[in-house]
Amino acid sequence: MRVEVQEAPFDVGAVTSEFTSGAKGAGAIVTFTGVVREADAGAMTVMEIEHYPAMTQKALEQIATQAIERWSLADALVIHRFGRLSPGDQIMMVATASRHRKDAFEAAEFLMDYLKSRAPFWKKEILNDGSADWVAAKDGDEKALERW
Amino acid sequence: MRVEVQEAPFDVGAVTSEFTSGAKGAGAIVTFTGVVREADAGAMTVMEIEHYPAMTQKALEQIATQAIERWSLADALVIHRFGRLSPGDQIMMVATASRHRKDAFEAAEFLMDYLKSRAPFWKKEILNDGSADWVAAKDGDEKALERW
Amino acid sequence: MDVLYFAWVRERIGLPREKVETSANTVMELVEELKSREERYAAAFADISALRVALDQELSEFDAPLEGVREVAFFPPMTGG
Amino acid sequence: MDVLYFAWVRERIGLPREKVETSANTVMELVEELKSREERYAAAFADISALRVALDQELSEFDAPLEGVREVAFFPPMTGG
Repeated sequence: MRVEVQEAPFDVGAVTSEFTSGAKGAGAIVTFTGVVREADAGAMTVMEIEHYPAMTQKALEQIATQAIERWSLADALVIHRFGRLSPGDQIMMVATASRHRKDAFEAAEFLMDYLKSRAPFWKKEILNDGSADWVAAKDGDEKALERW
Repeated sequence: MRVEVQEAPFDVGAVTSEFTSGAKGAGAIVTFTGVVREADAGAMTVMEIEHYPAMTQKALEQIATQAIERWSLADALVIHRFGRLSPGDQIMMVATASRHRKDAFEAAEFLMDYLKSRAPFWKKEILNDGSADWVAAKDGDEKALERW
Repeated sequence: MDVLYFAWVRERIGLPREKVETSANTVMELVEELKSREERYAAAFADISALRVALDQELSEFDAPLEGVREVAFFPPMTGG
Repeated sequence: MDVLYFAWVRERIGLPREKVETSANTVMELVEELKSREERYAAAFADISALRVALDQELSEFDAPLEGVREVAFFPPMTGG
């Protein structure tokens, strides 16, 4: 299991490559990478991500451990950035490795659903006109947790 | 869209990296990589993958086009190998890019379900004792298609 | 007409492809013609439910007409991915 | 007890953390104490349903007891991923 909370960019190719070759006995590897998009309303110049350092690592490790146990994963990985990002920047990724494809897909979706609503990160969009808004949690994100 | 049918290995890290940075406007990238596992019964030395060259490229392009249209993907990729592979070798991968995570996950699972039962590949496992068996299609693989 | 065989169908019949002169109207009629030829064909086509057919590289059905078709392929259910 | 604020809660109250001396038995009692201090606290805690609380870095509830707790954090619903 690998959990990284960092300000620096990560290399999605190198991480995927290392994770895939390291997951012994796995037949299925799923990765998800999140990329900062332009804000829905207006052009965004910067996305600021705040987090709760003492809690973040612990919360992510709990989520990853749950996923590994529930789906008998060969391995799981979570990387999440904080600080100032721009549209097009890679913000986070998860990876899961299992014997069969269904488990790898389900575990990756579970990790994403939990990261969205249970990991202590908060996003702020700073628009071109200088205005700034905290991204509101979506009802759908909370609902997504109900299926697990 | 990129569809490759090839005997040579592919570099999952390089492909993921290129796909991710090339998918403009996407907020969510999902990849799936399939790895040759040991046979369930007995130790496998080689997996031989046969395919139908005149049909394979066409079938994969149809499947990828369907996925792109149905989930409004920013991009989709399919790589599938044929020939002789060993346990631990990467056999195939798909990648999908969309605005939101749900579409990228669903489209990747759809591509995998179709590849399993609709792309003209056949796997043969050659075991340590010299015996060889064609891998049988699973009922579950055919059923998996019903949800789409 | 080119007839192609893959995986264990190819192994049972003993060749990957052949030219077939036929007046069969449907895939099923072609299958019956082939089965009547030799034991190895009869063995390969013994259980049609275990086979799939593609006409000109498109998956099709055993009751499909052969008119205009240039390439017929027989094979077991696919196991890609 | 350390009390931490994140995102717009931090902005509304105007500081990221502070030491609070309190005899509050539950999170809700602590919230009422803070609200009675100053308008900026009252504004930040006006709608509790829009807030989340963590006790010693674990998500918790507003009716949870504070006994033995060293760090309380208030913040809006998370928006990770």
